[in-house]
Amino acid sequence: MTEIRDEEVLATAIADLLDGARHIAVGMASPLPATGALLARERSGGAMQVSILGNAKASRWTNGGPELFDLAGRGGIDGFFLSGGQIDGRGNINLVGVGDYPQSTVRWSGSFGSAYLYFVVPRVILFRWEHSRRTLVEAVDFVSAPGTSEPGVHRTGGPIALITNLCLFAFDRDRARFRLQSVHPGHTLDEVRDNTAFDFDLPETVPQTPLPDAETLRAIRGPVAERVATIYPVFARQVFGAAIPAA
Amino acid sequence: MTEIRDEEVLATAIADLLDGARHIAVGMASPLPATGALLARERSGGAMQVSILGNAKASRWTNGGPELFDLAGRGGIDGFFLSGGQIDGRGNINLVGVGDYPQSTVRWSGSFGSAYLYFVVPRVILFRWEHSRRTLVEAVDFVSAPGTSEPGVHRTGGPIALITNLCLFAFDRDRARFRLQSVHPGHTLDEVRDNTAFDFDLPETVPQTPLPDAETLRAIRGPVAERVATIYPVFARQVFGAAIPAA
Amino acid sequence: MTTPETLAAMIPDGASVILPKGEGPDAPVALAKALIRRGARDLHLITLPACAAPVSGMMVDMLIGAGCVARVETSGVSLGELGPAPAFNRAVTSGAVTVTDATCPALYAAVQAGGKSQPFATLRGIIGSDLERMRDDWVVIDNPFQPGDKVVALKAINPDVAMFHAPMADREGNLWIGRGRDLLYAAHASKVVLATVETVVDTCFYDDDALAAGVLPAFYVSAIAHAPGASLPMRMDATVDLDAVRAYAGAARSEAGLQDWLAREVFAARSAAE
Amino acid sequence: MTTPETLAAMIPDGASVILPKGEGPDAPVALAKALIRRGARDLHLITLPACAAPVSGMMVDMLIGAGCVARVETSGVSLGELGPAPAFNRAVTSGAVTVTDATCPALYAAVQAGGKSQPFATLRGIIGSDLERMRDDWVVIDNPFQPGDKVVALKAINPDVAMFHAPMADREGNLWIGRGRDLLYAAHASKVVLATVETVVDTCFYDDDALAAGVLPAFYVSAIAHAPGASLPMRMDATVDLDAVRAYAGAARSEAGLQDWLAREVFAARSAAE
Repeated sequence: MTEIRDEEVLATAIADLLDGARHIAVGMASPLPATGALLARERSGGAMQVSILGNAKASRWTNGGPELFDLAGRGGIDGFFLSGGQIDGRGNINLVGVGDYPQSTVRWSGSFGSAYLYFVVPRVILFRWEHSRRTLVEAVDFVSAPGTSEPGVHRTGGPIALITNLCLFAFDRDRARFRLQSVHPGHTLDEVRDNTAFDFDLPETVPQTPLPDAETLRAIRGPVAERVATIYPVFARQVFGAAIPAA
Repeated sequence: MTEIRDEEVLATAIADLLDGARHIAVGMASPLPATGALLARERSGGAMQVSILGNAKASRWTNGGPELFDLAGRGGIDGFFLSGGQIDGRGNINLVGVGDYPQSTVRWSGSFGSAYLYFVVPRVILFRWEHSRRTLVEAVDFVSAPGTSEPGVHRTGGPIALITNLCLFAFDRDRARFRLQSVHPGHTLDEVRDNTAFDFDLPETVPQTPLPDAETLRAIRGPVAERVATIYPVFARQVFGAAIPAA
Repeated sequence: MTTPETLAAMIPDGASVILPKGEGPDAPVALAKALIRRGARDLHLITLPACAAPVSGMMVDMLIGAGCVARVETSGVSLGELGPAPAFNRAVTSGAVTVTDATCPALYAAVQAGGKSQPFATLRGIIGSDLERMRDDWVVIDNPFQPGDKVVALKAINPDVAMFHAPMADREGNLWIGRGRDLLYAAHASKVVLATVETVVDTCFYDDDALAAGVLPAFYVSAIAHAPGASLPMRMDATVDLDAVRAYAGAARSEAGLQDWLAREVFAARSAAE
Repeated sequence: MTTPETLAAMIPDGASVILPKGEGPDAPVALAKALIRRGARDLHLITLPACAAPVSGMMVDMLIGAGCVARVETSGVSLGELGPAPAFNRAVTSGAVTVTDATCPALYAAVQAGGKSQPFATLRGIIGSDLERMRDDWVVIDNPFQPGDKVVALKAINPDVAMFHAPMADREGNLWIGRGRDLLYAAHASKVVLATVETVVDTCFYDDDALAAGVLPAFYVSAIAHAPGASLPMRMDATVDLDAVRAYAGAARSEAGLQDWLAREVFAARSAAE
């Protein structure tokens, strides 16, 4: 077996978080979350529905763009991925920009469905590859979607975890705080501390993010890679290399 | 030219009321209103859209049952027909039943779309073949839809006329009263008076409902009859007889 | 794939059940008959928005006549061009069945709000009608953007069960419903979705862009029975065997006639087929 | 049938214009270029709900770069996998364009309310975000059926113009949009509906039940231009000439580069074609 890549470790962590879900949605241009979701689907024996947004061939919607949100509102989407130009220690995410809104000094694309899906999807996984004090901030400059809500606000969903290139955090909704769950192979707690601007909880000993076992690796490099290649060919060739036939 | 039938007179009166409309909807099982609407369409050179509800082949909806109501709400349906087990002198209609609701002594089928379309379709034509004190009452037992509304209630539509087997009334929205406009050939003002339980206004002289001219008759008996026959074959054979080929 | 009897067993007594209007061949007549045979009780029928075509009206009427129904929320029940629905009218005037009168766009709006999991929908119109006065799940509120402008808030509807007949299922359990999008609204709003289908094909509708536009995806559908003719006496070309409906209407004019009809057409017919 | 130039002439300065998200080949690029050539000003763009695919993002970006736009209401503008939309980001940070930030389901709900002519829609979520705090056309109200249960009321959106590219028109002017139902929502809500189409067929879509399910009826459509390739650089099979978008993105990194690109790809290209 060849060397295990970071992407394979993270995809496995994601699949673990999605175990038992019925229907996962993955946003546009999210190849690594999609890989994790498709691995979870493979493990479910195909019972899990994975809808890749922005790709008509990988989704089954027949009622236009509102359908994802309508279904999610009814509790029909168990897992989703969100990111943020900034993510803070209370789980707030900012997809809009840096500085004084509306005249941001840096402008990002926008909040997309976050301000709704974060409220109603039970397992939202925050995914932000770049782990730095620029991205993981003490308090976001603009709240696209809040990590937690006041009583009286309908809230059946929210973040369960934050995955970066360095580590995996779990989110504690009652305390509105992250707790470090594991550090990825090749990285250290100090690295995580140095690059995180928000305060977070620590377990007594910090485990390493588990490596995929042989069966998982076979699934990732076999049927999952094949499916990923039909949706994200560039990413698939990068990660799975020769295993993927040219399109 | 053969004898002019009552149905042809009424269809002509209906078409006159719909002159200049862009889109007319006709409810289920309404062959005579449909004939009038299709005559109006013929006169428009085909520019007018006529949607026959309950008949997939004669309507163009692609967003399910709500589409008619959505379009009507936006002012996109200019004309519609309503009826009533009871209709009163203020233009209120009752499609529910006689007696003390909910335990009516006589129950009808229900209010259908009346409680909305009556509010938003500018030209609603009330059509009730049976002209009697049982049907044209002083006050309805149950208001499925009111003839007029209080200020502050969004109301862009309402009744413009009431057509029966005896006569044509116009409706005055400001005064919430009917005014006799014409009596059909072969009938008299006394007949109308004797059979109407509500009070109505009278012109100084009561004209006869106009007979269709030759061109109108040609249209009715030609292209209109042909179209009606595809939707209401029994009615068409009854009214237009041998002119209509057997289905 | 299963049978109408199995689908009927999935609908508990007391369930709220939403039914299509039956302009096309979507009325689940065979499933209604299976419900009668299993002795269903206290159903709360919701018509989307009316069952006033000959076959859909007959389906509601026989369920009422068989004693399966406690309540009907509807904008209209009749046999369409064949006249009133006899058992419905009797049950409403006697008080045996409670009718909650609605108007078509209000039912659509409340079901669409249910499908979106929003707590209520708003609608113009209705105000000043006795429909509005009789209901506590419709209330008049102010448009928050224009005080004094009244609008009706309609509590969302989420039926326990949607049941209907569809033209086709594919090998993945997707249903092709074509332009019959009311079925999609009913399915989106309901907790359990049960369908009989005329045909099962060994393809996937999504492989054909034209077919894909008319699909209700499999993940909304709880169970499917392959039951050709399950919307009879409406045929798949939307024509109706009106004589069959006339025979029903004639029988149902009296309580005894209706019971005879049920014994013959619902109970005995099934035994003979077995 | 007419031309993109004629359609562009039907969109007045200051109009609110709703645009599709461009996941399929529905972004009306040729029409946007015609708007730039006619020197449109002060447009209020509304993306349904985002223009964040390479081609739809590029279309919005070039309209902004050409000075046609005063305001953008959106849940997201970017070039998708090719990164940020350069002119959009510049215009927002400089204040040259006002951005009204939204979230996808809120835009859908407000446009669907517009299509139903209801004064507002309601939506869960949003509460506690800065999106909600920044807008006076979104207000938090009580669910009238459960006091204390908060819900956001969103003012309905009725754009002046919907513009998009569709695969086919038939001889009656019906448009086939397949599963692309966002186009239908945009059309239902808008006062004027302008479409470019790839193909015109000499049949009627309603004669084929499969095609009929994916139609936007002619009576919603104000004008159609037969303009093959009008969604390029997205092709009708939904693949994208990413090099063309990369070339745009590279040029648009500077104001001067963008103006050169417009001169070459929008103004000169048209002159050459004439």
